[in-house]
Amino acid sequence: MDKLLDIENISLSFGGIKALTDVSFDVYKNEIRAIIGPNGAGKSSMLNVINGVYKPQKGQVSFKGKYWENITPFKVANLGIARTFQNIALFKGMSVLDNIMTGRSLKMKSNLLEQALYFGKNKKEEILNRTKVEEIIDFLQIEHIRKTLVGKLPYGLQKRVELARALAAEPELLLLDEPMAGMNIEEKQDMCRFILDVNEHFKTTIVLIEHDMGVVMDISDRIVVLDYGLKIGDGSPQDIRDNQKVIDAYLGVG
Amino acid sequence: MRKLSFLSFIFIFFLNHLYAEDSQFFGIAGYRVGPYAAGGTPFFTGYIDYLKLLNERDGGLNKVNITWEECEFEYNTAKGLECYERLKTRGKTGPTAIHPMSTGVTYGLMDKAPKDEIPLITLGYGRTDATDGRVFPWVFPLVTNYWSQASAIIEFINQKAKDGIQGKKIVLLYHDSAYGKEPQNVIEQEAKKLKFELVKVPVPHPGNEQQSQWLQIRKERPDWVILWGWGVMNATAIKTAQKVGFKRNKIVGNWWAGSEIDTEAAGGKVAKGYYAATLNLSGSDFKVVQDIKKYVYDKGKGGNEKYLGTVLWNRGVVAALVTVEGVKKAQSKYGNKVMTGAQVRWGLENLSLSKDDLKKLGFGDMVPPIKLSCENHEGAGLTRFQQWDGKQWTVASDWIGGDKKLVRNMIEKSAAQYAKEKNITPKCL
Amino acid sequence: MFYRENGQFKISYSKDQALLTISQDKFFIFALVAFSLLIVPFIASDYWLTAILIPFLVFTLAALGLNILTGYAGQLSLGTAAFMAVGAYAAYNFQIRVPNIPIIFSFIGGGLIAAAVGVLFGLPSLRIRGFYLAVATLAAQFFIPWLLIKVEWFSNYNPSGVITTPPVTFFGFIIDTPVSKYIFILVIVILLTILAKNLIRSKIGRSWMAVRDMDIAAEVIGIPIMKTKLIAFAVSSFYCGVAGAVYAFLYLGSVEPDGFNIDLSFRILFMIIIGGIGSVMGSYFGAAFITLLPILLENIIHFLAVALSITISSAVTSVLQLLIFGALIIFFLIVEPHGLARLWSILKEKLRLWPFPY
Amino acid sequence: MTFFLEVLIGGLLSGVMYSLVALGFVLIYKASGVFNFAQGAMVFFAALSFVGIQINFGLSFWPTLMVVIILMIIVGVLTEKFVLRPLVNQPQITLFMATIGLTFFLEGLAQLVWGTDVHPLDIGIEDAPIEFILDRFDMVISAFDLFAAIISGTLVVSLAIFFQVTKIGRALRAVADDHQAALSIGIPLKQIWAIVWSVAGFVALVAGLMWGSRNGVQFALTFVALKALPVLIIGGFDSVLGAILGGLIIGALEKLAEVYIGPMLGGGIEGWFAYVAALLFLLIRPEGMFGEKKIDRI
Repeated sequence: MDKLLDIENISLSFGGIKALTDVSFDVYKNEIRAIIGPNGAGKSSMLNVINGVYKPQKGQVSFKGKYWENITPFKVANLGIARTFQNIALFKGMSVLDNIMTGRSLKMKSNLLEQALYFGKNKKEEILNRTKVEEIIDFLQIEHIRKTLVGKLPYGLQKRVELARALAAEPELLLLDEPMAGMNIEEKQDMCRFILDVNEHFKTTIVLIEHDMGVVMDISDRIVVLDYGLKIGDGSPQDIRDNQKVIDAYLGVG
Repeated sequence: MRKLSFLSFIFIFFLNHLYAEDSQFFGIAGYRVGPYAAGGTPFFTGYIDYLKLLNERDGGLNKVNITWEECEFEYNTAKGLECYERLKTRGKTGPTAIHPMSTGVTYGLMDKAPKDEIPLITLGYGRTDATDGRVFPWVFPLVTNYWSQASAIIEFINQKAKDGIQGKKIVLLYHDSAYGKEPQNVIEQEAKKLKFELVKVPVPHPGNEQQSQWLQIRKERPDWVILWGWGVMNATAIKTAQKVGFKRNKIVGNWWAGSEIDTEAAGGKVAKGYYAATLNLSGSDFKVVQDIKKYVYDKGKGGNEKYLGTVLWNRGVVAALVTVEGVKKAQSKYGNKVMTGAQVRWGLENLSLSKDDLKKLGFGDMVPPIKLSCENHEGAGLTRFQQWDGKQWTVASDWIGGDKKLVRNMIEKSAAQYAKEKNITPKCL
Repeated sequence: MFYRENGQFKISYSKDQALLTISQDKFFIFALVAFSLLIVPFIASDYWLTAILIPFLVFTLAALGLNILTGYAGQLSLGTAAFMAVGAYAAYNFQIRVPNIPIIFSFIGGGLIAAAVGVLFGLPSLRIRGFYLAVATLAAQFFIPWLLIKVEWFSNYNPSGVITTPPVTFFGFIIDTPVSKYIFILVIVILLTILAKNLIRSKIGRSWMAVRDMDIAAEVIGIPIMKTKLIAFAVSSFYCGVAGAVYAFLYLGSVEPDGFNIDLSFRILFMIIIGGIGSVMGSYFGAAFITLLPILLENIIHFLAVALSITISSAVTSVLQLLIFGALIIFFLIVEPHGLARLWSILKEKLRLWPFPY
Repeated sequence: MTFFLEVLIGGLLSGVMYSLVALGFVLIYKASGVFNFAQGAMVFFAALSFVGIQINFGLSFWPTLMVVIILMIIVGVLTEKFVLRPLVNQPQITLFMATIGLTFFLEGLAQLVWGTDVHPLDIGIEDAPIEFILDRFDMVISAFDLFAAIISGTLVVSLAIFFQVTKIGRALRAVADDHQAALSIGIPLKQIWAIVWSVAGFVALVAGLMWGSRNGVQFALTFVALKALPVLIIGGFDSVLGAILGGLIIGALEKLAEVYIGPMLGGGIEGWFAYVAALLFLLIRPEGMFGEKKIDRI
C-alpha cells in the first residue's frame, strides 16, 4: 500500500485559539479514511488545511510524495482533490445540472471566444462533459431533479448533489465533511452505499468526517480520532473501539 | 410592456389632433422639475407669458393664432430628445423653432434639427461656433454667444479695474465640464493680449462644496474672480467667497450665474456688490412687462406673477421675442399664414431689430439691437453687466462688445473643424 | 394549454442544451425578432423609432452588460456610464484617427478598450466585496469623465471636450435615417444578446454564477476566482463600451463627458434590478420599464387632463409621474421581489396549466 | 504653514458636514441592513419642507422645526409600514431597490407640495471668518463651520448615548446583530425600524438645514448623498463613530489633495479623489476602519 496523502505535524491556530496541534497521519491509496472526534475537535479545520483554505502555521502536507508550498484551493483542485462541505456549499442560484457541470470546469479548455460563439470545440466540449455528468447523475440516481434549482431541494438530496459535483471532477482523493449529518436512516443507507460504490467503482480514495459511529466503524478502513486539536487515536475500527483515550473523549471523562 | 407602449401610442396619436386647427404652433421642451428647475421655471414662464400676450393683445401673429405645448424633460438629455421628437409630430408645421435650454440636448439636436428642418435657437448657450451660419444654417446662438460674453467680461473688468486690467491677476473659477471649458481659449488669448495673469480653478460638479477652491483663491489673492458657474455652484461660490472674506464686488459672474436664484440662494445680502453679465436686463418697468401684466396677469391668465421682471423671466420673454420676430419676418416674405420651419429659418437669418423696432415692441433697451446674416447667426454679440444691491439687480454698465475680431477668428476656425469632421461644405442656404 | 412542453422529447444533449428548448419559445422569439426587424420599421413613426425604440435598445445593451457583471458574476457596479464613455470616446478616436476604418471595427475597438479599463477597475474586486466594491466602480465613474475633459487629445482638441461623431456608413450605406439606425442597432443588440446567452450557458457563465453564489466553494472545485471575476468585468465593460459607442454615434450624434454622469449609471442599475438580476430577458424588461413607463404615465395623465378638460401644467404632470413611478417600483417589488423577469416566468407557468388552476 | 493648517482645518470642518449625511445612512444600515438610497432625497425633502412651512405659514424657526420633525417621523413610520414591512426577509438588493422607489416618491412629493424654487435658509449664524482668528493668525475659520461641527458633535454623542443607554438602543443593537434572534426574544422589530427611520429622518433634517443654509435649499441637496459614500466606505456602513472619523479623514484628504496635488493634474480632482482614497484604504484594510476581520468558516 503506497501513501497518497501524508499529513506531517500540522499546527493551526486562529489568533489565540489552537485548532490543531501537531497532528500527523497518512492516507493510503484507495482506502476509506475517517476522521472522527467530538465537536470542535478540529476535524473540518483539518480538511480545510488539506485543500488549502487554511494555511497551517506549522507542518506540511504532501500529496503523492510531493510537498506543496503556498498552496491555494484552486491548485489543490488541479491536483485532483475534491471535497464536500459540512454545511452544504452548493450554488443556490443554479440548477442541479449546472452545479454538477461546474465540477467539470478543470476539464474544459475552450477559450472565451469559442464559448461566446458556442460553436465547434466549445459545443463538443459541452456535450462531452454533459455526457460524463449524466453518468454521475445516473450513478447517484438524481435524474428526476436535473433541472431544479438546488435551493429548492430537500437537505438529503442537496448533500447528494454536492457529492455529485465533487465526483464530476473525477478526483483521486475525495474529502467528505459529514456527508450524512442530519439525514434519516434511509438517506444514510443510500449515502453509505454511494460512498462505498465510489470507492470501489471509481477507485477513489476517500477521507471522511462523520459523527455517526456506527457508519464510520462499518465503512472505513482506518480512523483518525481528534480531540481538542490533538490526535488521540489512529488505526483500524477495531483498535479505535478498544482505545481508552477515545472512549474517555467520547464519554467526556478525563 | 409592449402592450402598454401601444396604449401610449394611442394617446400620443389622440393628442396630435389637438393642434390641428390653423395656428402657429410653438413646441417647448422645458424643465420645471428636477435639478435645474429653479432656473427653468421662470424662463419658460416668461416665454409662454409673451406668447399669451400676443394672443391677448394682437390676436396672434398677424392674425395667425398662436398655440403651444410644453414638454417637461427635467434637464435629462434622453428625455429632452424624446420631447423634441414628440413636439416634432405636433402642430400643423411642427414646433416652429426649438430652444433646447440644455447643453446635452443642444448637442443631441445638432444633427437632427437640420434634417427635420427645425431651427434651433440657443439663446446664450450651446455651441459658440454655431455662430457661423454657413456651417450651422439651422442653429442660432442668438443675441450673444459664450465667447463674446467672455471677451466682454474681460473688457468690463478692464473698465472697472483701477488703471486697467494690465498686470492684474484674474482667477477663472469654472464648472469643470464642457460648459466650463467653453470660455477658456478666449480668456487665455485675452490674457496674452492684455497682459494680465490668469489662474484657472475648476470646480467639480455639482460644486456644492468649494472650500479648497476658495482657499486657493485666497492664497492667490487675485484682483478679480470670474465665476463661470452653473446651478448650485453659483450660490455656493458667493457664500464661500464671504467665508474666506473675498470681496463680492470683485467677482464677475457669467449670465448663468447672474440671476436672482443665485444671489438669493446665497442669502440676498451676502451677495451684495456681486457683478454678473447678462444678455437681457432685468426689471419690470419695460412696456412689454407692463403689457403682460395688463393683458395676461390682470386677466388671471398669467403663469406666476412673482417672476415678473426677474432676469430669467425676462430672458424667457426675449427668447419668445426673437422666435416670434423670426416668424413675423418670414411672414413678411411668405405671407401672413402659418410658417414652416424652413420659412422661420429664413426669417431668423434675415432678422433685424433696430433700437426703434425694440422700442416699438416695448422692449426698450432690455436687449441690444439685433441684426443677423448668413455668416453671423449671433445678431448682437453685446453683453451688459448688472450688480446685485442686496435686493435686486441694478445696471452697472452699457452694452459691451469685447474683442469682436478675436472671437470671430476663433469661431471660424472651430466651425471649420466641425465642418471637416461632419464633412459639410460651408455655404449659405 | 397554450404552453405545453409535454411530448417534446429531446433525443440529444445538444438539443437539450439549445438556447430555446421549447417550441413555443422558439416560435415566440422568432416571431418577435421577425416583427421588430421586418414589421416595426414600416409601422413605427419617427417618433417611436428615434425617441423610444433606439434609446430603449441602447439602454438594453448597457443593461445587458451590467447584468453580466452584477447579475451573473455578483459584482455590484455603479460605473456603467463611465465604461460607456470610454467606449464612445475610444470608438470616436478610432474613427477619426484610423483612416477609413469600418464603423463596426471602431465599435468593437471601443468595446475592447472599455474592457481593458473595466479590468483595471475590476482589480480591487479581488479583495473587496459587496457595497464596498461599488466604491471602486464609483471611482471609475468620477475619474473617467474628469480625464476625458482634462486630456484634450481624447476629444480631438475640441475647445469644450465635446466629441462630434462623423457620419456612420456601413458597406457604403449611410446610416442616418431613423429606420436605418434602428435596424443597425437592433441587429447589434440581437447579436450581442445571443453571444451573452452563449457565454452564460457555457463554462464561464457557470463559473460566474458559482463565484456569485459561493466563491470559496467555487475555488475548491477548481474555478479560478480572480480570472473569473476579471473576465466578468472585461465582458461587461465590453458590452457597456459598445453601448456607449452606439449611444454617441447613432443616438446623440455629439456628446460631452458629462453626458455619461452617475445618473446614467444609476438608471441602468435600476433597469437590471427592476427587470431582473441575473436574467438576460430582465435587461430588456428593465430597459423598457425605465424608458417607457415615465412616457406612458405622462401621456396617461396628459390624456386624462384633456379628457376631463382640466389644465395640468407639464411640471405637475411630470412631478406626478415621478410620484407614481416611485410608488410603482415599490409596488412591483412587494408583488414580485425578483423583478419583471420572474413575473414573466410565473406567467409562463400559469399558461402551461391554463385553463386549470394546477 | 498657516495655509496648510487653514486647508487642513477647513477640510476637517467640511468633513463634519459629510459625516452629518453619512450618519443617516449608518443608522438605517445598522438597524435594517438596508443601504438607504433615499437618504439624499430625505435631506432634500426635510429642508424643502422646512423652508416651505416657514414661508407659507410664516412660522418662526422653532415651531417649524417641531412640525418638520413630526413630519419626518410620519415619513419614517409610513416607510416602515408600506415599504419595509411588506418586504421583510427579502434580500438586501430588493430593499435597496425599494429605497430607490422611495427616492423618486419623496423627490416628487416635495416638489409637488413646495414647488421647485430655490429658497435661502438663514439659521442665524453667518458663514463668515471669525474676526479674531483672522487677525491673530491670518487664518480663515468660518463661524458657521464651527457651529456645524458642534451640532453634529452633539448629535453623534447623543445618538451614541441613545444607543448605549436606552432600552430601544439595546434592542436596536440586538436587531442589528440578528433579526431572527431579536424577534425570538420578543423585540418588536417593526417599532424599532419605525423609530430608526424616524431618527434617520431627523438626522436628514439637521443635515438639510446645515447644507441648505450653506447652498440654499434646492434640488442639489440630493447630491450631498454622494459626498457621504466614500465616508461610509472608510468608516464602515454600520459604525456611527466611523461615519464621523471617516468624514473628517475624507474632508481633510480631499481638500489637501485639491490644493496640493490638484494643480499638477489640472485641478478638479476633488470629485474623484475621495473615492480613490477610499479605494486605496480598502485595499489595505478590506474590512473597513472598525469592522473586524472575519474568517470564512466552511
